[in-house]
Amino acid sequence: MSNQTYPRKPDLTKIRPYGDTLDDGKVQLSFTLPVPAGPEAYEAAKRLVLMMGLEDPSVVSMQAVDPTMTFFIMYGACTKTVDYTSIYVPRSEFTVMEMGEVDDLIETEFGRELTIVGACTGTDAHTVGIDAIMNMKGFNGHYGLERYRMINAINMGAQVPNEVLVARAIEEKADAILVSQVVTQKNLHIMTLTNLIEILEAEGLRGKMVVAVGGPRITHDLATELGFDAGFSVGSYAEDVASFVVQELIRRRDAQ
Amino acid sequence: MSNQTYPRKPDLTKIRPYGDTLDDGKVQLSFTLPVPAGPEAYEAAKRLVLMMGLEDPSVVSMQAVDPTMTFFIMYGACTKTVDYTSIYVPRSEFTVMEMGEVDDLIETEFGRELTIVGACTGTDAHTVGIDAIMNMKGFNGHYGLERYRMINAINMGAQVPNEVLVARAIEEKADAILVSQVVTQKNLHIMTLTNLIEILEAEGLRGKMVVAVGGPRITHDLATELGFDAGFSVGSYAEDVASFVVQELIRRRDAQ
Amino acid sequence: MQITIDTAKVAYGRELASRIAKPMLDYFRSHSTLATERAALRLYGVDGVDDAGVPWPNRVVDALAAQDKLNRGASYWLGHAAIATGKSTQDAAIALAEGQVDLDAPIPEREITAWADATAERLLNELLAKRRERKATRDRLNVGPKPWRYLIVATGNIYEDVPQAVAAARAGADIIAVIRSTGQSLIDFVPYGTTTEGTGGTYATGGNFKLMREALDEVGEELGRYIQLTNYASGLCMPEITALAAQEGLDMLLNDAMYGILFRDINIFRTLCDQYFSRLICGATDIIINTGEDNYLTTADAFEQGHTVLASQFINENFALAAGMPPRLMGLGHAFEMNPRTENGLMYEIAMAQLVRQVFPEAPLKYMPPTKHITGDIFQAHAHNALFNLVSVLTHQEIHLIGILTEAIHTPFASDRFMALTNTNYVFNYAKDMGAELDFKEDGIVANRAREVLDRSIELLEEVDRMGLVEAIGKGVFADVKRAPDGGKGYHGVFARSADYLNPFMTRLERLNHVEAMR
Amino acid sequence: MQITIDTAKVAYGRELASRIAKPMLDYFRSHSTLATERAALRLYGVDGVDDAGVPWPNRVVDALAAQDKLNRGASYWLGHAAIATGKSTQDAAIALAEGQVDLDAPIPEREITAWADATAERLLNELLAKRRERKATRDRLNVGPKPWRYLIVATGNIYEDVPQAVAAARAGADIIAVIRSTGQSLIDFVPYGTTTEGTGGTYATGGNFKLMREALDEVGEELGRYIQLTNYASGLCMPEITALAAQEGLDMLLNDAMYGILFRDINIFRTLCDQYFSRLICGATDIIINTGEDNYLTTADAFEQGHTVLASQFINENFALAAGMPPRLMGLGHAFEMNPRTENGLMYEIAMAQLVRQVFPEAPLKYMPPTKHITGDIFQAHAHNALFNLVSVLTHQEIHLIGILTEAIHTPFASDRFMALTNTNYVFNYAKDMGAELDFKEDGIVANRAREVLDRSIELLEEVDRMGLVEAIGKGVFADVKRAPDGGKGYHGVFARSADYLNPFMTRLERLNHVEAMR
Ligand code: B12
Ligand code: B12
Ligand SMILES: Cc1ncc(COP(=O)(O)O)c(C=O)c1O
Ligand SMILES: Cc1ncc(COP(=O)(O)O)c(C=O)c1O
Repeated sequence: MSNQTYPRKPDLTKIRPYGDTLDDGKVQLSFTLPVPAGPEAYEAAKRLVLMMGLEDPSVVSMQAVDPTMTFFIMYGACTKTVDYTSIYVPRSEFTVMEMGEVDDLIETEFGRELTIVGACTGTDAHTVGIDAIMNMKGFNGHYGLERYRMINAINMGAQVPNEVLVARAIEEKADAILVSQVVTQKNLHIMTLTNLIEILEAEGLRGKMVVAVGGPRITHDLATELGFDAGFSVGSYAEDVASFVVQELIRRRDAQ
Repeated sequence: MSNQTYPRKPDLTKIRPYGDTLDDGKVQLSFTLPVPAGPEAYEAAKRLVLMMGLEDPSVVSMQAVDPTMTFFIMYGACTKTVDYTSIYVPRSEFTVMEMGEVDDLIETEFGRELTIVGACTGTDAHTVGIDAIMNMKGFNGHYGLERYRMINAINMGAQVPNEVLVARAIEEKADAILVSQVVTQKNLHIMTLTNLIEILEAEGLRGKMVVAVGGPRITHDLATELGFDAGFSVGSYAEDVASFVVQELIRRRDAQ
Repeated sequence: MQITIDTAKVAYGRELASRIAKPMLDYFRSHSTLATERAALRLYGVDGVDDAGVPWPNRVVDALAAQDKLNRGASYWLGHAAIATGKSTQDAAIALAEGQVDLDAPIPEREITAWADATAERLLNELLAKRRERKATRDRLNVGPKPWRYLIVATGNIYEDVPQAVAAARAGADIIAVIRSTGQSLIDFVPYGTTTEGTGGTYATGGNFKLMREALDEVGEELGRYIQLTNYASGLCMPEITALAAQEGLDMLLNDAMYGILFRDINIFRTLCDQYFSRLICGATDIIINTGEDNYLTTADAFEQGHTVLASQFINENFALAAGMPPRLMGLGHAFEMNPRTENGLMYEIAMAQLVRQVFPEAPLKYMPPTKHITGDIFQAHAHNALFNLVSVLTHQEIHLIGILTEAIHTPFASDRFMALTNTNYVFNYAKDMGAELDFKEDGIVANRAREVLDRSIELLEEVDRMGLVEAIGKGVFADVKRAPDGGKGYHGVFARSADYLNPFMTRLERLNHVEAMR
Repeated sequence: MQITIDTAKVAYGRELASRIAKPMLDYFRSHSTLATERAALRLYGVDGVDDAGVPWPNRVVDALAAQDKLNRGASYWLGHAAIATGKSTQDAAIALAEGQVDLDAPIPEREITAWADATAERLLNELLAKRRERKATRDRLNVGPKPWRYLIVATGNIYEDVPQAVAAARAGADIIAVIRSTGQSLIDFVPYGTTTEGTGGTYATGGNFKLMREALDEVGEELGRYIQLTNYASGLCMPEITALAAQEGLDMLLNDAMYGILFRDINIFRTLCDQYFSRLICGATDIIINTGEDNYLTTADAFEQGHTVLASQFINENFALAAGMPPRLMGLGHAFEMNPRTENGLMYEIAMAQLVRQVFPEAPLKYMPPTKHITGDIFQAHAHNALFNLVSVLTHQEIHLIGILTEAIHTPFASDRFMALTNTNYVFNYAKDMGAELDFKEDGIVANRAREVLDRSIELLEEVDRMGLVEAIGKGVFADVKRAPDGGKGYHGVFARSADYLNPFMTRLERLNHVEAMR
């Protein structure tokens, strides 16, 4: 009954969400409106979704959270498309190496231990992320920086004021600073991170040390925008940042 | 530290989604893009959500469904608002009465049993909805039409062709026809429902019988648009449609 | 887990079921149907459609029926045509359909029988060899551990179904079911080729089966895990679809006359006859059947009517035994359909699942997820499915239909399937061995419920035995649905076999499955 | 459900814990802290802030510290000031803070003591009367059945928190917790009034407590169900917040020095001293404390370190007993934090939850939902939470912190709470009585795991007993976190009491709670 070729391929210059048919545009949404549940609320929800450029908005669930608020679950078909081929996301240019390779590279290139100071800064008390990167035992079976033969890893823990971190980095003649930021509410992390870069610049240290940041809501994009050399997120391990730091230090040395 | 008045009230002419702060606009979305998971897919998802008019799009989960598809869960802040005060949703104008009241009303107003023929039409095989309305035992403790003293309820079951339904309605001199539509894929229900109205009009019966439709994806709006007198959805019971039918029949009689 | 139940009662239930099935067995051994004859033709290799898209098996059978020749069996006339025309089977069939064969031409019956027999033997051996080959692949690659993760694809378009099925397999599915297009069970022919325009599902056709089978074989090799394929054989074309499934390498089939009767209003006699031939094929070609008792609980209340499921399983088991199927091929169906607002509902679900497990210890039970009480609240549906997953792994169910969070909304999106699998994989692993070391109080809610369901199912079987199956169905005993013996679709297609009726495939399958010995 | 555990081992664990706590008890009965003194002032009714927003209790205590007068106790000097100025307590305190009181003025010690004693007696009686009144309301309206549904609000703005808390109560919450603003535990004063600009939570202040309490009382009357209110008293202001909570009618408090030490880097001696006074207040005013052992499993692995939770609970129980608290006020904390990919993880979770249940049969256990392994996949989080809910109801936990599907993303939206409650309500009802009739094999995975955790916790307590609690914490025995005895925040605020130290509230509370008798 059909002569269709198999399988169908998406047009990458115009990608759309995919429900069960290519380009059907299907999107699921949920939100609360501050009005009582009822036909008018139902209609309001549909209009809102229409305004988002979704066709055939369909309310699949309307529940009263309380007499003044209504929770909606909806579906709609997105009419917008994205040109995937035009997207270029800059990445930190480095190759991920294993622990042994990193150590060997440090040894041959620098012939000395690198010092890396790390902390979870500001009022942020989440240590698990920075510990996962720095502590001996590491995370998910990936050893942390303390385990690296050629890295002197100093983990200052959490709630570390930027000033204290920078002072320590100076004292230890650090090659790199690593910070972790987990709490992002009210953009707390942006403030803390921006402040660190300002301090480093004021001290004339920004060019001298590699500075990287990580956390579940950090992207490489955001990090570089804020003046960091790299950003790391969920699923990164010690070898990622170690590889980056060494290769960046080599690059900078060679550039001189 | 604050002089805010309590509690804050939404501006009903400009309602927006409510996450945890009035007018924060927070919306949750999920969808799949037909591209491999990675930084470009991440960026594509953000751009798409931006195009929907949502600010601060944030990818909270990006998972590879398989090497060619990526599933996203996102949040964003909706900048659009809806004027809730301007929304007028037409409803079928009737008062919901209890079974006894309906029976009494039929008795005083018509002095005879009303005949109502019902079916789940077309290829749709879902009987539970129409049974909930028509069968003796009803649904969720609400008796069905068969139980009504003054209603002669004829439930033809499911998969009933429109022609067969109409023939039966003529034969029984029905006062009303009730149809149920559950399967809505590829707008099957629209086709089946439109066809019924066409048949009724061709037979010159449209004005003579009250015709209502129900089903989980039916709205009163849609029903009237398709030429029905009313539409019923999730959460309706026999007394709803019975009240409507009687009151509509009275209205029509009085209008003559 | 083990609940103390009276094994004598279970044995008594089986005895009642065999008494109930008996009159039907006699009936469908003396009757045949349009679909059964078409299935025989398909087994002979008759395939394809005419210019109007009508399948040749239909054309042949309809032509024979028009000439009142069908009660001798289509196989007989195919033999006649083959000898008369000297053409290939397919061309002989076409000639037969086109009225180009003189049915009164004097061809010795022995010659026809010989041709029909020999051809059936050769083709059946070829089919069984192909099935053995498939079994070897299955053994080599291995199927995943049980409960098997069963996922549906249902886009309506086989070309969309395939990549989605492959994605599901990669995410952990063990079984792929391609849901049929709405209403296919009511059409009295099997569409041909690959199809793209189904509603609510994709047409079951030989071409679609082949395409999906190839894709799953390929991804199975990639994954080092054999992916089973299933489809729907209930409805007016039950034995034909079974024949196609056997030919195209399917591993399972939804196959249940009771489902067709109750939920599709298919005539009782028609579909029970068809089911007999269909199950003969399944038994010989190692196809696991899935029965549809789970559906009862989508119309009737799961708490009130749980026992009707068990009673029907007893009957269904007996119909499968009558076709010589071993218990290991009986995917008896049941479901997790208790109202989520039921106090202690989880305990009743465990009781039911464990009871069925103990009553049918060898059957690869098919366990359906919650559907009826799933609403558009997809989040809550996911929580609901988590408990379903838990009960399945605790009570050692085998064919686990994965609950989909958008059940109340649409046939699943690729992402819905992905999320549902994530949920299932989590629970199956997180509670892997829990069933083995858990027990319930001897006189508690769970144990008492299991015993109550067993007792009530026995009572029901006694009642059905008293009035007869056909009358019981007429009274709405199962799923609150009533069906008249002469009502429903397809009754016109049932006919009495003549004394010289010929169907060599049936005869051989009966022999292979040791059905003769059982009479 | 009942797991066979050796009760002699449990008794031995308690004995070890009391040996471990002993040296600390002696320490904090001879020391006081800035916060303890401020709390005493608050109990005397000193409240409000100066023009710069600094609370008067801080101003008074800082002034006394600056003059090196604090080791006699702020209560003493407050008495001195009240008599010297003849003003109201509040005005006397202000005068004291402003340096307007001559501390060397010759006022007979007996007169001061008498004032301090009599005032404390009157105010304490008033406070206890208010608490009795509240208890009467609670008894009249009734709290919901256990496990109690505990939900957090955390907008940062009390005016947003209130309607959200009310909505949560209407949807079924039994307990409302207002999460504090990030970092409040590290500020050495309690902000004043109602506040709108917290991050990650809303400041704990007397004004905010009052506003929320009123709203919950109101909705409680509407619903005919008493809604409990809780907040956080760990951190540098532990006893002060406790005083405010008692005054403003809170029902529970997160209160755990161990949490402060390990997760907030608060000095060991500081917070243990503070905790003593804090728990004296809780014991007398019927406030259920919640301890924070659950947090250990957010840093350390739940499978590896489950025993550290139990060991710490033994110690925490002992510290509560030392302040005269009855077991019914000890909301010992633990959590469902096993990696969801752990094979049979659910069995380990059941083992742990049931073990804690059996070791502390009278304690209103606080059970934390999965948090650490929750990811941005909110759907999967909901499934994960469903199993958490199940374990809670099976093992009869009491203070059930409802797992939120957006745990990895943001503090909960109104809708997140609604969905989480829907999930919880479903599971609690669906498995209501299942715990009562379920049992696990004597030598199975569950029973063995429970016994293993008990054994390892005893070994750990033995080790801590050998080296002493302070040194054990220094070695990182709990939650993989190491803290030095002289490190951490607030150490400067600890001082030795002088021989003539006066704190009539403490003395009276010790008497009320029968602490003296226990020495
Ligand atoms: C554990 C936990 C805690 C523990 C922290 C214990 C500890 N010592 O760390 C405790 C209980 C103390 C806690 C307290 C609070 N928490 Co908390 N917590 C969490 C939780 C459950 C898990 C975080 C975690 O450990 N993840 C595991 C680690 C391994 O992942 P990760 O941090 O992302 O790290 C990985 C990568 O991001 C990356 N990475 C991270 N840092 C770095 C640095 C570098 C250099 C590199 C290269 C890589 C890297 O590598 C790591 C490994 O792959 C999350 C919720 C969740 N499920 O995510 C909430 C969460 C982070 N907490 C939250 C909040 C609000 C708080 C509080 C402020 C609540 C309050 N008001 O009291 C408090 C106070 C904390 C404070 N002042 O900062 C919010 C944050 C919301 C937001 N986005 O702003 C969350 C999301 C919970 C929620 N929904 O409310 N929390
Ligand atoms: C039960 C069920 C079945 C049973 C039906 C049994 C029977 N005899 O009815 C069986 C198993 C047979 C079945 C089969 C199929 N089903 Co079905 N089924 C469902 C299920 C699980 C529940 C429906 C139900 O009974 N709801 C309970 C009743 C009481 O609710 P209701 O119909 O909404 O009725 C209420 C109101 O809507 C209203 N109402 C309804 N009708 C009327 C009429 C009037 C006049 C009035 C006043 C009010 C009214 O009042 C009722 C009471 O309040 C839904 C999923 C779900 N959870 O919703 C899928 C669902 C409806 N099925 C679906 C599909 C696709 C099928 C199949 C086509 C699948 C296939 N390809 O094989 C088949 C074939 C059916 C066909 N040809 O129509 C889809 C439909 C998708 C869509 N939107 O198009 C659903 C949503 C599942 C899914 N996600 O795929 N199904
Ligand atoms: C046994 C059985 N056969 C067939 C089907 C599919 O139905 P149809 O193809 O008739 O829509 C089902 C659906 O649940 C079933 O359970
Ligand atoms: C015992 C205890 N106290 C206090 C808190 C809150 O911490 P803070 O207010 O220090 O952020 C927690 C959080 O989990 C806790 O468990």
